[in-house]
Amino acid sequence: MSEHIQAALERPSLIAFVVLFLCGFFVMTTNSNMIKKLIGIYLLQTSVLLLLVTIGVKQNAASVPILTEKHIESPETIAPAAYVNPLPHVLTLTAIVVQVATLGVSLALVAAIYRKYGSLDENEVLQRIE
Amino acid sequence: MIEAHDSLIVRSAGKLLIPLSQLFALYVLFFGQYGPGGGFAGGVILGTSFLLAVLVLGPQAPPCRLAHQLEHGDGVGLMIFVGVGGLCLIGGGTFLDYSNLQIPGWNDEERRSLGIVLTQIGVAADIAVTALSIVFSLGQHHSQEASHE
Amino acid sequence: MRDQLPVILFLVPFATAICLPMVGLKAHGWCRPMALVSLLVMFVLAVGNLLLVLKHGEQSYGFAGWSASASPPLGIVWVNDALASVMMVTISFLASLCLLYSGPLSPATEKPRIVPYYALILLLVSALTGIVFAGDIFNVFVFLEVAALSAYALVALAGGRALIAAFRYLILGTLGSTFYLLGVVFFYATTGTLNMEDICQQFTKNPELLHSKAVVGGMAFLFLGLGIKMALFPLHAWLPGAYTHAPDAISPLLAGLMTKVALYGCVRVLFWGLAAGAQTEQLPALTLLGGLGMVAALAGSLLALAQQELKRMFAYGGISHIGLILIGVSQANQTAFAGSMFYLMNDAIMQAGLFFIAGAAIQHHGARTVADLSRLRRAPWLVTAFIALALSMIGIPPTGGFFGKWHIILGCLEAENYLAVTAIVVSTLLTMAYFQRLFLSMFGHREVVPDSAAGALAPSTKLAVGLTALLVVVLGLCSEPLISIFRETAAGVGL
Amino acid sequence: MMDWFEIALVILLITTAVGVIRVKTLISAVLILACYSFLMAVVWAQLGAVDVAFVEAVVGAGLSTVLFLLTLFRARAKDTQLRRTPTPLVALLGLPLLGFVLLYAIAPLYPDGQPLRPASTHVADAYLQESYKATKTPNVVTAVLMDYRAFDTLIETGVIFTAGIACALLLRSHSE
Repeated sequence: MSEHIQAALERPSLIAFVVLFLCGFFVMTTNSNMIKKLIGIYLLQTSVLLLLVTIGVKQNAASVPILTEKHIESPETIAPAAYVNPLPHVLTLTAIVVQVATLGVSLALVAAIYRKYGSLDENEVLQRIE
Repeated sequence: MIEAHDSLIVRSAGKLLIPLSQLFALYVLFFGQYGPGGGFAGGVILGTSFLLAVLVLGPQAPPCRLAHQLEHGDGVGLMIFVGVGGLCLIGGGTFLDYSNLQIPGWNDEERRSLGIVLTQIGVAADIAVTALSIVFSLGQHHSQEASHE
Repeated sequence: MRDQLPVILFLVPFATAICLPMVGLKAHGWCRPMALVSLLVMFVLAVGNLLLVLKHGEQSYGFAGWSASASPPLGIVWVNDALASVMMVTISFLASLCLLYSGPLSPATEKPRIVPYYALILLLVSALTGIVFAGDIFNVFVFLEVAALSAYALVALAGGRALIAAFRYLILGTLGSTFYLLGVVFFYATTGTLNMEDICQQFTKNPELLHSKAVVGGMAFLFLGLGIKMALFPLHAWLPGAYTHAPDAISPLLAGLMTKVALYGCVRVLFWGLAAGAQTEQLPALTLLGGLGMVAALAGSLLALAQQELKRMFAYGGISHIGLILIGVSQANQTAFAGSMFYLMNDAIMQAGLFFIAGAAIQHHGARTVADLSRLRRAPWLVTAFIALALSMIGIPPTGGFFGKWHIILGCLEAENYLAVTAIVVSTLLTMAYFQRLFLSMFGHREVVPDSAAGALAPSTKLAVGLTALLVVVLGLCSEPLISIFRETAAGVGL
Repeated sequence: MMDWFEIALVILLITTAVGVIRVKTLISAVLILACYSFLMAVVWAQLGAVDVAFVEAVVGAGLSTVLFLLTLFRARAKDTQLRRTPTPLVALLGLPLLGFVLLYAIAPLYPDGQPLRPASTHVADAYLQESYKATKTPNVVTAVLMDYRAFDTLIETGVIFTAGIACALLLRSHSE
């Protein structure tokens, strides 16, 4: 058991991913307030992105994926271990902007629902429909 | 629409901050090739600087009127992006293959780096306009609520 | 030009959608014809693409100049094979038909709504094109997101109850997308690449990777996400509300295409990405999917039996057919695969046709529930089309539905999976039961209440309804060439 | 080698997430979420993802908080109070199962576990080594984002365009 904890402390953001994922899922399923559900989805998506970037982290202090002057003159001497893996960053950039776009549409939908039914709570709105 | 802020401090600080943040947005956009930043971040900073203008300076100020005209230019950023991608088709290359841009005298690397800069401008334009348009849609809805409250 | 065809197919609706806001500022009238022309051009190109692919065989298209066949494929790759081009023909045909059908009853009447309405429909169609061709699992995620966002807004257009249905659709859809992204992350962590073909090579190179915990977890999340997107039975809660309350012009488009393309994406990841065809004994996932398919087939038709509203009943019918197709896909042999792909194509057309009829019934005769279906008796055009589609939904010989189901049953017998055969037969009986209920209320003894609203059907509605009914029968008659195309694709993927 | 700075950041992150759940009014929940996003930006930067940290801070914390507050400013005060709702069965049943599957799936991702390192060796090395030769941009993330996977970014901009159009469709029913 102790080597599990040792491994967990070795890479804390993986544990953070699990905790944040469960927090987001909990918020989404237990709250009937629509804005709170959107906050839950926001937490959920951010935690998945945290896992995505943590996978790209390399062991020995690999630096930011921007090539240094030395490597620019002689591109063939670039050792991949010197830099962090850039691909998860690309995917995370795309996913963050998708996340905000979805948030924009859902907030517009919540605003339309609030304007028509005057409540942010899903159960209340359902009662007002009947 | 969202009304102007009445306190003097906020308005004068806004007047100072808006050109600064727009300049910073352009810097981030074009520095994206050599350091952190790029189309996404630069576009949002540009969009929020116009939003600050609308919030702080009130509807008559020039940046605010510009923001309203910008709001209708929905597809411009994507047109730039698809245009650059489409131009690469002409030389017989695949879609978005910048090394196929028919620029005489440039080798493949320079064409690709030019392609990257152009597409970043497209992305930044699209995000800035969409951020403004979403905020105005939400904001416009806000004024109706106030009107018939 | 020939090998640029997939991108041009994608660009036609996408570029039109981009130009619409600019055009719409000045000339609102131009939006609808522009959208219709772009979809018809897309349909013609799709047919051309199908003929070219049948002649020259499969072709993969590498974007941004990075060759698709490099050892680690660096760029994004599209795969343009027979299955994808047949799906493309179906999607572009149904999309243009839906746009034609939605002319008279389009909900976007106010000026500021016309541009976004047509732009979103075109974006939805171009996103579905992206999923059909995609060879890169992260690319499928981004396309799913575009399709989902436009679907939420289009469903919410009808206002009132549709807003709540759209919000529930949005919450579950975003949850599905996030689970799909989590699956992609795990696959990337274990194989190091995002290209489906490359993942397939990694898994065939060292098969024990398939048993590593990360891949099993990744598969679970990926198929959970896609399960929500294709409304597989336990995860289908969003679909009935969304399709029933969606505007009548949009329901056929969503019902015909959204869940079917999500199922298509699931098949592509399963057989092209995980090489499930080649090493079936190692993948218990197929048997699990088969089980879920059986449950969905039975529960869908059972729930459809209990419905009062017409559109809700057809929505549950769609859910049961998704289960049926999943049974066929998970038998992992050529006949079942070919049958299920043929059935997928047919089901898209059937669902769109049924929602055309439901929309026309509501618009022209106010016939919303099963009880007041007798009003349709004075619309012979709707009734004949309804009978043809009903035959195909149940699976009676001359129609395409029968041949699809027949090949799936043959495949199940080939795989000695008798439980699946009984599930299919029982779900067929249940489908027959709820259609019998519909026929009873339509031709039953109730006298026809004369209502004045029964205006003549618009020509475009007649065309849409008639064409789908006719096509279902024609597909049934000439099902042999299509089935052989799907058999070759199945053979190609190692089934 | 345990990086205490990273552990401290992660603990802070989880406390803000729990804070967002426990807080009673919506507006404070949104503001704590903004603080959560800024902390997430610091975590990205600490993990070496500078581009992502930049975008997260600007887009994640800046824009989404503006959108949340715009939606909330129109709600009357009584609507932004939150009532404690009983936890439904889905949460009680789903959470432990989901937590187990998550822990089960991330077990092999630990560096010292089985040699599961292909994530950073297969395609990523090719990007690092060849991206400068091909595109002359030192920032490898921008090179991959805008050139190798340019089609992803095009569809990504398409998502933003769709969001803008969808909001216009949903909210602008009356002619301006």
